[in-house]
Amino acid sequence: EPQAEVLHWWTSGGEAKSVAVLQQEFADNGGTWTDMPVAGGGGDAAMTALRARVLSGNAPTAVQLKGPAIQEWYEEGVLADISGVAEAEGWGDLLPEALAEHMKCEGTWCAAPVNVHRVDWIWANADLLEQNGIEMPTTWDEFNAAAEKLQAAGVIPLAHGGQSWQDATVFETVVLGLGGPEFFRSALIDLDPEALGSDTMVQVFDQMRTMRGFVDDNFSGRDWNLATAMVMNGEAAFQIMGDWAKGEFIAAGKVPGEDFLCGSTPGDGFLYNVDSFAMFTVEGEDKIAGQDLLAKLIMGPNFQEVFNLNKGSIPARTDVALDDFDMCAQKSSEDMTASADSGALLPSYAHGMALRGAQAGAITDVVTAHFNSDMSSEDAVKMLTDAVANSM
Amino acid sequence: MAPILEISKLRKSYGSTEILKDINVSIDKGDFLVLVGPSGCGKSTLLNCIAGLEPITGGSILIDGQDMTHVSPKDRNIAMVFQSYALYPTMSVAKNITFGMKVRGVDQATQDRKLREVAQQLQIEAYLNRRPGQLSGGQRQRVAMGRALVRDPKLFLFDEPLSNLDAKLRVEMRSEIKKLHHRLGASIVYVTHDQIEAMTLATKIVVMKGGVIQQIGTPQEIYNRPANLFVADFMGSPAMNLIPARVRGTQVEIDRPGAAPILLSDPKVAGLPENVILGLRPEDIAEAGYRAGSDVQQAACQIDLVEPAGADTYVVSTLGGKAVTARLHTETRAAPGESLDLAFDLGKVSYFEPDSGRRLN
Amino acid sequence: MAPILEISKLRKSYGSTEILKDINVSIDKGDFLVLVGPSGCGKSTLLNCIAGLEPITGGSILIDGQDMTHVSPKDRNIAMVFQSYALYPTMSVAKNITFGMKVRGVDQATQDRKLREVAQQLQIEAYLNRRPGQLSGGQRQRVAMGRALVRDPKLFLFDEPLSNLDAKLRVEMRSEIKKLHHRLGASIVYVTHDQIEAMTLATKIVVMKGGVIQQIGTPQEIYNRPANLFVADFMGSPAMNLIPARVRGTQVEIDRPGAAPILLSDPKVAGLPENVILGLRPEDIAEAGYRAGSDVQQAACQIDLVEPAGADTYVVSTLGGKAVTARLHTETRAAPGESLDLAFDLGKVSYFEPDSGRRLN
Amino acid sequence: MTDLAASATPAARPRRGAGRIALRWGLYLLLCLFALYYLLPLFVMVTTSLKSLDEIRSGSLVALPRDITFEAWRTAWSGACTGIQCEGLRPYFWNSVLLAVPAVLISTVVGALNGYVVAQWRFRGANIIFSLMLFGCFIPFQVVLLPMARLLGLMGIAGTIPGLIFVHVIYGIGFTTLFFRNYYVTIPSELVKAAKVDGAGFFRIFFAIFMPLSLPILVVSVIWQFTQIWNDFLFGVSFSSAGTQPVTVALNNIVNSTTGVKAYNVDMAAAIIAALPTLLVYIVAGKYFIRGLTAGSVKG
Amino acid sequence: MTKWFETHLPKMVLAPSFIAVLIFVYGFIAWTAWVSFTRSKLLPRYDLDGVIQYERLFASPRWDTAMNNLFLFGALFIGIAMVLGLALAILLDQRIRIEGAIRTIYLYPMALSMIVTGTAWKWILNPGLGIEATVRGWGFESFTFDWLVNPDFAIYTIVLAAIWQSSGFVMALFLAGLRSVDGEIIKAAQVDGIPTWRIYSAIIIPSMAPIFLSAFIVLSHLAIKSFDLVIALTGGGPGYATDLPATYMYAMAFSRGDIGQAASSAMIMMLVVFAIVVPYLYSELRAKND
Ligand SMILES: Nc1ncnc2c1ncn2[C@@H]1O[C@H](COP(=O)(O)OP(=O)(O)OP(=O)(O)O)[C@@H](O)[C@H]1O
Ligand SMILES: Nc1ncnc2c1ncn2[C@@H]1O[C@H](COP(=O)(O)OP(=O)(O)OP(=O)(O)O)[C@@H](O)[C@H]1O
Ligand SMILES: [Mg+2]
Ligand SMILES: [Mg+2]
Repeated sequence: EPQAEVLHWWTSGGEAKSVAVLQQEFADNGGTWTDMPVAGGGGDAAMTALRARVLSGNAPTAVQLKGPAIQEWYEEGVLADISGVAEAEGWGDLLPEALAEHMKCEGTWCAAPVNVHRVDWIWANADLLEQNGIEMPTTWDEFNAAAEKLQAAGVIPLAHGGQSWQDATVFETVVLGLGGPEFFRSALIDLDPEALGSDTMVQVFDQMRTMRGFVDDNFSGRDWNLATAMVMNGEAAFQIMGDWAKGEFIAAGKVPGEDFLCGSTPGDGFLYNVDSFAMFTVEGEDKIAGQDLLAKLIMGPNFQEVFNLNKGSIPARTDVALDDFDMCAQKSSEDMTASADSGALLPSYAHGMALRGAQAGAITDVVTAHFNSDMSSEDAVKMLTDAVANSM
Repeated sequence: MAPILEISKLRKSYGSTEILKDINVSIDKGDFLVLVGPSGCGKSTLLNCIAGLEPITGGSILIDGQDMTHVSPKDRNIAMVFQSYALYPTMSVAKNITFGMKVRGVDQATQDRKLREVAQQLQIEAYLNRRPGQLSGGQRQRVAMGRALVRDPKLFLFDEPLSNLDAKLRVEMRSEIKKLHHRLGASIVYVTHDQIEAMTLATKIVVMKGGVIQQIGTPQEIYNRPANLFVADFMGSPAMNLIPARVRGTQVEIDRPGAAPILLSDPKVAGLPENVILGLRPEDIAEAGYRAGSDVQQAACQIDLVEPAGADTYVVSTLGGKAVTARLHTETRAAPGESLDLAFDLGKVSYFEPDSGRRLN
Repeated sequence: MAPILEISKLRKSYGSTEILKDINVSIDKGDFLVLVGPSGCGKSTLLNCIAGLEPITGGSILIDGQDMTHVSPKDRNIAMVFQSYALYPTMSVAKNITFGMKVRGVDQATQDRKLREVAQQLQIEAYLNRRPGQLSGGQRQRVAMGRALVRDPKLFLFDEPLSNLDAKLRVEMRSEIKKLHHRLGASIVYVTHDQIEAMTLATKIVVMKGGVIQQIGTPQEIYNRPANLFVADFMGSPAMNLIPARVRGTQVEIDRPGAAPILLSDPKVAGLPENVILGLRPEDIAEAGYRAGSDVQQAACQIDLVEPAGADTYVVSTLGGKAVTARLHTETRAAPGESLDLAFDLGKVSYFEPDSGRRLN
Repeated sequence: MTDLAASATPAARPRRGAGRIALRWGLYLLLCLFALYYLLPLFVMVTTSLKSLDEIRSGSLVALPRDITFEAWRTAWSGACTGIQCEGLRPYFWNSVLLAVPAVLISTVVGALNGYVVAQWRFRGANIIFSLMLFGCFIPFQVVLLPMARLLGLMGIAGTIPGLIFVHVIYGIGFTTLFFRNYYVTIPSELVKAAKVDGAGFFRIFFAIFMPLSLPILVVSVIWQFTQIWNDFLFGVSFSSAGTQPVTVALNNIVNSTTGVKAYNVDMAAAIIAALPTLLVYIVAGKYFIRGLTAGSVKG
Repeated sequence: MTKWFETHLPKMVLAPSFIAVLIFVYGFIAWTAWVSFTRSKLLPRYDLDGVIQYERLFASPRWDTAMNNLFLFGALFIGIAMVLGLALAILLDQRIRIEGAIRTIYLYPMALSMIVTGTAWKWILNPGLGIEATVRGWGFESFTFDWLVNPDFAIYTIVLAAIWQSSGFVMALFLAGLRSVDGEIIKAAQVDGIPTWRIYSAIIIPSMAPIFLSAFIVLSHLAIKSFDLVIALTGGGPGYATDLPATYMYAMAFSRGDIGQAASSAMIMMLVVFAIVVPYLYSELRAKND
């Protein structure tokens, strides 16, 4: 009988409901599911628990993991190989190339993807834009102009929460928008010192400084969903946030296109954030059976659809019909396909898809330090190159 | 001049047990009041009340004419030596002694001088840097004394301050206290169990029993004219002989075994009730021929016991059914079982009522 | 039979100060050893060492023939009364007293019986349910006594157990202790400052000074034949007169003011060095005519001071440059400034070497 | 005993007269001001837990609830979802109890014994050992997580409640030892001496003499340990597995939902529920702060 | 045999704790020291690689901030909490009628996990929601209290909340100490004419020196390990303005998978503790030894 103890940090609202779907399917297939949710800190707490359990020789069967962390854990020699399932199910064909790479460790499959979040979204309050005669901006200059107009009208232009990962989210969209996909790749994926120290990067920080002016003074420590609520309630006009923000709008009964607008942040490209499950090496037939079953179910079309409907993201596998999804999701899916072809489908650094923790953290430290002080852009760039070099 | 300390109708209870009952005492400036009484009779409690350390249940305490009921201990301007010493455990001996002065802002030079003075008086110079925990019992007691002696308060309260000192030191300390009293004209309330201390130091003695004052008077009054049986019995060592006797006109009749009752004539007994207790101190009963005077009368007594005690010899005889002790010189020829003529000094005699214990003459 | 307690070459230091120096004492079963000495001389420390409460620095302690160095206090089978009482603050008086028995597994009935007995002896029946904090000083001390008296140990150690009791109670307690000693044949080491206690209780007295034993002997030996000037001076109250004198053959010459030196003849002085200190107790100097005997010699002395003290009168004269006290009967006609014939009982005299203080005869 | 308590206070005498009264009132005023400072967050939490979500969004933070609802409390206790289970705090609550009670008892007893040894049965090196134990208080818990996990795995108690108890006891005894040692050094050594002569041994003296004297510090130690253990999150999340998670982990799960509408009222109610046992311990234990136990034991 | 047992009983009682401390504290410190010289990432590795981690640590501006914060926060927090705790204990010691209630009120913040009280504090300190908004609501339009969002002042909000949480416990500790002082000694001081405050400052407090040691250790422990508090109140922000070594270390070890770096920061933390606590400990235990 398949057994699975699942460590994850999807504890609330839609996420929990989606996990429940998975659990139900697991049970229907004769498995026993033990839930081990650890919320908080964007998975930090769960990672803490994970480390302790791996070291004590008591690893959970499946763990929510993503990005290069999967490969890092693999290098520690504690991940199980699920190539058997993957190949049987033909995952290679179902996933976009870029995504599939994230699920593989030295050629073998070691994780199962759940969804694709797009990070470079800009959300807007439709009424406010209309009242002030503003279109969704397509360049950062347009954005700045619109923001100034809104500010003059007494509206907070940008809803933002003062957590470093939110600063990083805005930062990476600006990098993508001002520098383009190539620059993004060399700066935030390859960590090319030249790109990091370039003038473009100075401009990026200038834009960050400008945007700091569009944020109200109470942003510090604000949760992202509170910022979303500000847009919803008409206190603020825009928010730059991944498509999980849509879940908030929907949950509040807002309709995309009518109450709120979604658009990609200025510039080309698509920043993705893929959630996935990794399987850890465990003892016992029933657990291994559980891992296989779980992997299969996660990539199953039913789960992919139901889960992503709840979560606001789009399915990882490309063959799921998107009829039930809203317009934002459909746009996201189209953009993904287009970007994948143009090579502009990029992993989000802010959400741990592009870089290992140490490097991503080093960049974030600089970004948030700059955003929360009156540091000059030149100093920030200098700091950035130093920090990245130091984090190697 | 108002008395320095005036206690009236003082009552003090712990819970439902009344410890002090209707205490009335007053002392004038320069008085040396000694409190005596059996263990547990409330002496320390009375001092605590005077110091303001225990809330009083009733009555009033006036110091220097001022009602002290709502005055806190620190404002009463008294110095006290505690029976339990109560030294500050973290301070050195020197600091224990000078701390009070320091707090009052006495300048350093004066502090040093006083400390030296007192340390010398008390013979504790060698220990000034020790902590109380490193001292012997007697040394601690002297430090406790020192703490009081450096002060110049309205009133000193001493609670058995010499009990842990050896005889020699005690004599020396006694004379230090006496000097202090004379030099400063200090007013002192002093608790002691030592009769000699009481007799030699006091200008006034208060005898207490069970929270009630039995007698107040000068040492001579207390010793020579005890107000009741309790005081008569309590003060003096060996104690006063208390002999049941019958009054026959102006004569007193005392039973003795194996012979007719002794008849002593004393004009003072005229008018006293028939049954009395006759009190006479051992030193007022001498061997016939060794004591002269108009009031001295003799009678032959059967000697039960002869106790040589260094400087004196005590002999015990049974009179009025009680063992009666007489203090004789060392060369006495008294021998147990024989009869001896004893001389009773009736000038010193006290009469008490057997039931109430009240003094009759 | 081995002595019950044998202390040899005992040394004890706190840090670098040596408190006890080469102590050698032994007592037999049934002995009553009284330790006396000035405050701070190391008496309590010695008791603590015997009890095993302080590690010793050198030497050995044997109880009942067994070396105690590595035996813990609880296995030494001793009972001790602490100078500072050390009552258990959270336990009632009754529990304080029975704790030791309970620990040793004495059955409840015996505990109750002993508790009742002791409480009665000590007159503390009324307080059995109180906490120590609710007792007077004397009551606490009696509880501390009680804690020892219920036990039946090899050895009792008492550290000034009666210092806070009134004279009456002290006499009673003294006799209780004496009874205990006789009844049980108990072996006792007893520290006291009270000379009478020492003299009446002891079978053996140890006089200490500064951590060194000065003399060990029976009370009579200590009193009559002090081993050195310190003991002579320390024991007895008022103290022994120590009069500088010169030996002239078989005569002793003592200076007196305004007259030729007194010459007393004493065959004992033959062979003594020229300068000696002559020791004579006040009671051995009497008014001429009041003391007879072959060794009594008279001399006229100038009287400086007359102090009537109840039962006696003390007169002070200057002899050999020192104030010398004589104890006279109360009817003496001595008056300050006049000359009086005093009788010196040379049978009781002690001679000391002025420098070393050593006894010479 | 209350009598003693009153009489030994420095300000024991009733003070009257205008100045005294003013002083007294000033004292009470000061105490109440501080009480306000301490109560403010609790006030916010309690009122929030009694409001509906709508009211929270619209109203002021410090306003009293318009209509009181206990819905949030019910949800927090038995309805709130963490992950896929919607059982509230209830099951985890018992895990915490099973964990905290033995851990507090063991660490307190061990600490009391250690403190007793170090304070009253000095042997050579005792102070060094004590210092080493003290310094152990400072080891950052993050440091111990990984090696501890390994050792727990080796000992076979990883992911179990006994394992958690073990961890808490190990890192608690430094503090309990500290508390007791520092309290016991102020107790006169004459008491130990007297008891030794009375024939009592090591444990007897401890239980009969020291334990009754220890009430105030026992209270402090229990309060500290109970709070630390009950509120611990890091060990709880690291060394538990599904089914043995303590209440703080559940609370964290309820509070830290990364998506969805934040139910502040439930969060607050959950927090208060999670803190109730600790509060209870404080109230009950607080009674045992009694004064003056050593009065009258020793002269000087 | 039994004799041996008895004389060594105290040591035997202490032994298990001592061994546990040796293994679980000093063993682990040694382990950490070792790991700090490696390039451990997600999980510890054991091949030594020089002092690279320390170089990285000292090159990190964030670590600088964290250490500066630690000293500022530690000094303020320990200082104020001690003084306040002692003051409250003394005030409460004045025969207060409602002592029980007030004591519990002062103490309760300890009971609440910072995970949530942090939220309440966040609200109260938030300029748009809490005190500032309320006071402005009363008509004082220019009132500002925006420490929480001001990078230069945010650390003081941490101090404020930390004191709020811990001073009650310090009070309890001191109260226990105050209540172990012998009443006779206080009486003696009163009669000696010592004013109440001097009785406290010169007699009672010195005799509580060991209790101060306890309080100091507890507070330093809290200061050094303050973690929940920062996470809940500011999340280390704005920026990383309120980072402390403990949060830095946690971030390195568990969010960033940089265990080598975390180990080196832990070692520095412990060195700091060592430098501060050991001299204090030495003087404190020394004084008791005479
Ligand atoms: N812990 C200690 N450290 C240093 N010296 C000490 C310590 N305890 C006692 N002493 C010293 O040792 C000497 C002897 O003390 P001990 O208590 O034995 O005297 P004692 O003869 O009992 O005196 P008393 O009659 O006054 O009680 C004293 O001078 C005392 O100051
Ligand atoms: N806190 C208390 N509660 C109840 N009774 C007490 C308390 N303190 C003292 N007593 C009782 O009050 C009585 C008087 O005590 P106090 O200390 O005044 O006696 P004392 O005359 O000084 O005796 P001693 O000569 O023994 O020192 C005693 O019987 C004692 O038991
Ligand atoms: Mg008394
Ligand atoms: Mg002594």
